Amino acid sequence: MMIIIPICSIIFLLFIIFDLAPRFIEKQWKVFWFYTVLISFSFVIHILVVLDFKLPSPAVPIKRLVSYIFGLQG
Amino acid sequence: MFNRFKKKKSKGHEVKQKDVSIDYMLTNSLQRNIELMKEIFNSDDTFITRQFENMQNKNIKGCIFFIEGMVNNEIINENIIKPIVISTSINVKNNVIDSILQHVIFSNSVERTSEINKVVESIARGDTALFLEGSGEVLIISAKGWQTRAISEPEGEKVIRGPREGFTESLLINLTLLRRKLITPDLKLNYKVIGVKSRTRVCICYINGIANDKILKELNKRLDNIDIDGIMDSGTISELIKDSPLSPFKTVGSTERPDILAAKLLEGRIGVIVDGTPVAMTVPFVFIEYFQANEDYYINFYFSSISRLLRVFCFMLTISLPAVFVALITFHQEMVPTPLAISLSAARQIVPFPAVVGAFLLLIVFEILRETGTRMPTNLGQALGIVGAVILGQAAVEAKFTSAPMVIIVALTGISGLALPRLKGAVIVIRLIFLLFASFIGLYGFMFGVIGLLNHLFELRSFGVPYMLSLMNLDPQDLQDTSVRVPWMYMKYRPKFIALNNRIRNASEGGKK
Amino acid sequence: MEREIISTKQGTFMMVIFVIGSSIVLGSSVEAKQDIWIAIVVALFMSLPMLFVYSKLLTSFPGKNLYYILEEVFGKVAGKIISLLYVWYSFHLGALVLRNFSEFVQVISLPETPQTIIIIFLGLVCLWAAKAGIEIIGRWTAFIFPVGWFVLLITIPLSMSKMHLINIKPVLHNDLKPVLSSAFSFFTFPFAETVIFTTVFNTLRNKKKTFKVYLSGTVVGGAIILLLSVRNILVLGVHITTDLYFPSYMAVRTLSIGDFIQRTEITVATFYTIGVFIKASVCLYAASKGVAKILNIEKSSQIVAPIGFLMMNLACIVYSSTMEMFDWINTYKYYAIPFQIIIPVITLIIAKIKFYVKN
Amino acid sequence: MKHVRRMLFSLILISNMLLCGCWNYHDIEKYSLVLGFAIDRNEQENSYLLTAEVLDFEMSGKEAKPTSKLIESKGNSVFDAIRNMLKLTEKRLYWGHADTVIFSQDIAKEGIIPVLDLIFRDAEMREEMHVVISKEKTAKELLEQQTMISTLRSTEIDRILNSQGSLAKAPVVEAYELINELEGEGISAALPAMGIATNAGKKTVELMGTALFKSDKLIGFIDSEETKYFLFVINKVNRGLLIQNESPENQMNKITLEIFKTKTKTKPEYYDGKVVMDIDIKTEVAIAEMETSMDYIKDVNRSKLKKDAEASLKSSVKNIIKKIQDNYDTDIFGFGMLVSANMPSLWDSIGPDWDHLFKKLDVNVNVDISIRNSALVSKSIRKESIRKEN
Repeated sequence: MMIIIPICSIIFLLFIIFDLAPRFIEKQWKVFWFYTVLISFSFVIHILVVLDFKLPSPAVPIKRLVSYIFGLQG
Repeated sequence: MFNRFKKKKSKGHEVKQKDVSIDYMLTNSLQRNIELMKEIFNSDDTFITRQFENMQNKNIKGCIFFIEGMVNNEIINENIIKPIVISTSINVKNNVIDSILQHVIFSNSVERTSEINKVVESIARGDTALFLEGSGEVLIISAKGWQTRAISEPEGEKVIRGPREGFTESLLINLTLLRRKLITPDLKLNYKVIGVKSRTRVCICYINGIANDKILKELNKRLDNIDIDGIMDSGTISELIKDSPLSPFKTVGSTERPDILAAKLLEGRIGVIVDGTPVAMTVPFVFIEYFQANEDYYINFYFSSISRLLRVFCFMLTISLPAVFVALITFHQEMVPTPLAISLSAARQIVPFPAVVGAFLLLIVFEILRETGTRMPTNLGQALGIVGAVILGQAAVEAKFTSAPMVIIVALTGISGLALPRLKGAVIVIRLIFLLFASFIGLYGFMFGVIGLLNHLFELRSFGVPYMLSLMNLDPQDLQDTSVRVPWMYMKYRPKFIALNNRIRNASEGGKK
Repeated sequence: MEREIISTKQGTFMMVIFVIGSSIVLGSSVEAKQDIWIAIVVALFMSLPMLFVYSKLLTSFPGKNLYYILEEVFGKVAGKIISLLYVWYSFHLGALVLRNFSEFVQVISLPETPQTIIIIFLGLVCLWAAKAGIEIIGRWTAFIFPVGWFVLLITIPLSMSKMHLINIKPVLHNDLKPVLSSAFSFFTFPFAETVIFTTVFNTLRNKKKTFKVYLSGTVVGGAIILLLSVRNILVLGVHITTDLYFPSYMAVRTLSIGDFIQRTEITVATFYTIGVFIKASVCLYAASKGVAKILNIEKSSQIVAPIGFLMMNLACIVYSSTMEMFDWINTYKYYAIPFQIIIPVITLIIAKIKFYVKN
Repeated sequence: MKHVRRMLFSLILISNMLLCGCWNYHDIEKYSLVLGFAIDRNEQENSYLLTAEVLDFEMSGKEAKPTSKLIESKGNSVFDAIRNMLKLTEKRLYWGHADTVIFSQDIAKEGIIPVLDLIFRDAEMREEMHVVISKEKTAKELLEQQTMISTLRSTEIDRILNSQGSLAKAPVVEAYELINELEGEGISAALPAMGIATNAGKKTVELMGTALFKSDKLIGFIDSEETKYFLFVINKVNRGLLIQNESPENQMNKITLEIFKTKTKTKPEYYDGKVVMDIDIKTEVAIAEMETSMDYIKDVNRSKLKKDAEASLKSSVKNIIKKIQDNYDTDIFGFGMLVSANMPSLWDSIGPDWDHLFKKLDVNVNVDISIRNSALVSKSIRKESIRKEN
């Protein structure tokens, strides 16, 4: 499992270099900040997933919400 | 970052390459001029200077300059020197040079100039320059005459049925060959000179009214942007003008046959013929052209359709066979039918390498054999065959270095790769990438590889024309000339995107009753 | 940047592959049992009015996609909030599709490979396609469709000898309720999922044919799903079909003609891969279009990558087991109602009223 | 520019992949292919005994000749037994190519669902595996016998079952069909039974009719001749032979008819509160062998032959149905399923009572045999004396 971390890191790094850096150079700040925030967030989650952290799935609250609205059982 | 890197590089490169221009002026004195020329061409022993005088009027002195081997001696002797020396009718009163140009020299192409740069370049191109005493002007007389290769069938693109002539290294002969195929004033031929040192002449040819102006403009722009010292082959130019230069696929076509070039011009493509190379380029180049051969259009359409389908099949085979095989025997053993699984397992007992490594090594061995084969004198070929087949194939299996099925697979891969010689570079790369993906997550990796390949192909453009033209929109009109070729009487239109306005190419009804 | 244009044919094929994309292997609804074909037909008819709504939305605002329409109809702020909901929906759907595929691969053939790897690989090719734009996805589908179609359907005549007509009997004997419930499942997944195309089909070359594209795409896709479901039941029988997670895969697995044509299940896996790829790419494209619109970014291709990565993340964490994934299908059909029915209908009504008032 | 990125990106990705391990990568030679396996029950220890026939190679010179070896292991569940084999073998076993699974009678009597579950659930094992019941004491014995032609026991069993198409003496059932039968209402499973016989000096495996199940438990066997008529009822006969006595008195001279095409249509009918099964058998046959000198090619005789054959097939079919009804009381014919498919509302009322009803079910059998040809010969081979008599 651990081997995924370097793979992920390299993929992320590649995207940062070839996709994010041009935005910085072209001074597209909105895109740049949006990109930076999302990609760092994704990276953290990826690492956590690989390290087997139990992350809460968004499916669970949605399920609860849906069952609450439609009055479903469980 | 890459952008920045490139920008920096271009800054450092800002000083364009410059031709070393000569800051001399021609004078009226012949002696001075001769010295001048000798200085320009100093330490060039092939530079010949020949001085002479008129028999009667010793005042008419002249001197010709040419480069040994690039001129036709007979023309110089008979049509330049002899008339000037023995002529009696030179009018000295008027301008000598006019008189000589009009009454003395027997040559179809004579030009007057006083620019020394032009004189020097003409001499370098094989023309002869005539200097006269008392004149600041020079006559440049065309007396080119060097040895060229005879027109023969190109080795790389042989046909069974079809014209046997191929381009040679001489631009003019090539243009003649092309012109003879298309006798129309709409055939336009524009010269360009590329290469700061080589000064290579390049001819852009297209048919006015069929070719797409946008593509023509783009091509001109890209050719003008080339800034290189010398062009030895059209391959260099094609790499400099192609779209997405790092793609393994060509986006500039090449051919050695005038009939192919003419046919492509008729489809609306634009040709580029380069002096000194027998290989002409055509743009735009789309993917399906890899699978089209000129012979397809000359022979029966059933047969040519079958050969096309075979070529497509070979392409698929050659890029995917090792990957699929490795994926099957290492990831998806259940998909192999049981008897086959048993024999594969039997063949692979005590083979030391894992299947992927074996496949890699064998593929590399095959490429080595192919490479040596192309670079080797033909009479050594037999020895190569023996080494390749017997020693590397049979003995390797017997010694349990590799398994027999793997040898079969790699051989099949290699052979089907040879069916498409023009695709060879791309095929090697794709095959290896697929193999890697397959060895990573089996057939799913292979499928992702195929998806990636198709993504790349669909994304590619050649001079603004989608690379997968006529394969990306299931239009019966487009599909007529792709993996099959329909009979000529149904091929009524030129391809979309390439020929924009004048699309009807054939209105004949065929032999229908 | 050039405006992206897709032809009618490409649009139709994209829709067909989108519809059959993940339904081809997932045994989505089991309640109807042998009447599943009725459920599918009913679902198709149920989806017709919705298709009309979607295409009407697009044709009332030619050249504009859903996000523009929402802003125009609901105003800047409310429009952006609703757009955000759609961004979430397509984003979430894309993640679910990725996850379904990785579950499939893990269960069927690569039990030891971590799902993360499969999601990353598939996610990257989807990202590539979505970044390259809808034109490329359109060309892709038009190219692959004839081949896929052939491969997919050839298995039906080949498995004819294993079919037993008795498996589909009795017709409609059980209550109508489970059939309708199944039909509703089929309506939300996959037919009305085509709501996502309202963010894409502003690129159609022939705007007038939007409804035709919607209709033919969904009907052809529905017909293929119908054929395959009936094939599964006829070959495997009701009990096994409802027991299995991936009935199509199993049905093709039993196919064997002589000793030569056998173990052909890879065809199903192949087509599933293609379907998932197209579906996830379209979802990703739609999501990034929405984000670009909300944040007023000009080129949506610039922000495809981070959204794609986030989508892969969500796919990794969205379920903790295969069982949970199949449980979710029951929730999904309610979850999708606002996106698929409520918001489009309201939007269309308000748009029409506004239009009327204006004139 | 785009492509620069793409290329670099894929190159780096690839080099990465080279460095890391590949999770599911297993070379084919690192596996031992399992060709078939037998499951026995060990009563004392309350455990399963699994015997697997695995592919092995005899290296003779540079060629590897496939042979097979048996591996036994015990476990508390079938999967446990499979995994316990790793204690014994150097190589991992691969179950994706197993064609045959043999159950012992003990297991069949206790119920086969527990063992069948693994075959169905496991992704590696294939659902179209053939299921066989051992008529011997243990299932393992079948794998221990000598082979007739091939060197692999399980493969041979698989081939025997596959060739039943032209013999029609055993029902061929694949695992997934079996599950359908076990789960379905109004049908019981019937599986091929195999035992050991001595043949040409070799002790070898032979097909021995059908094992009958009620629910998932074995309750008895019928022999291969009866099996043929059972297959007639369930419309699973492709080719096969019908052997006809010339006349009831003359048991010596037989006429062999080869079946070319046969189709059975079974339809439940409901009269006055009673379910009646109408079985229509339509068969095309050819005369394959005649031990008699009667000229059956002649019109009159031919129709007599047809009638005789129809009558005897009809009675045989009736007999087997009767036998099953009386002795075993298990609906292996799937009559109940037919009722539930064609008359669903009736089934709702009688379904729960079907076990009881089946026993007393009336059956109408209609047989229609058409004689298509008489192979290469147009007459019977006759002695001179008889010809004179005629």
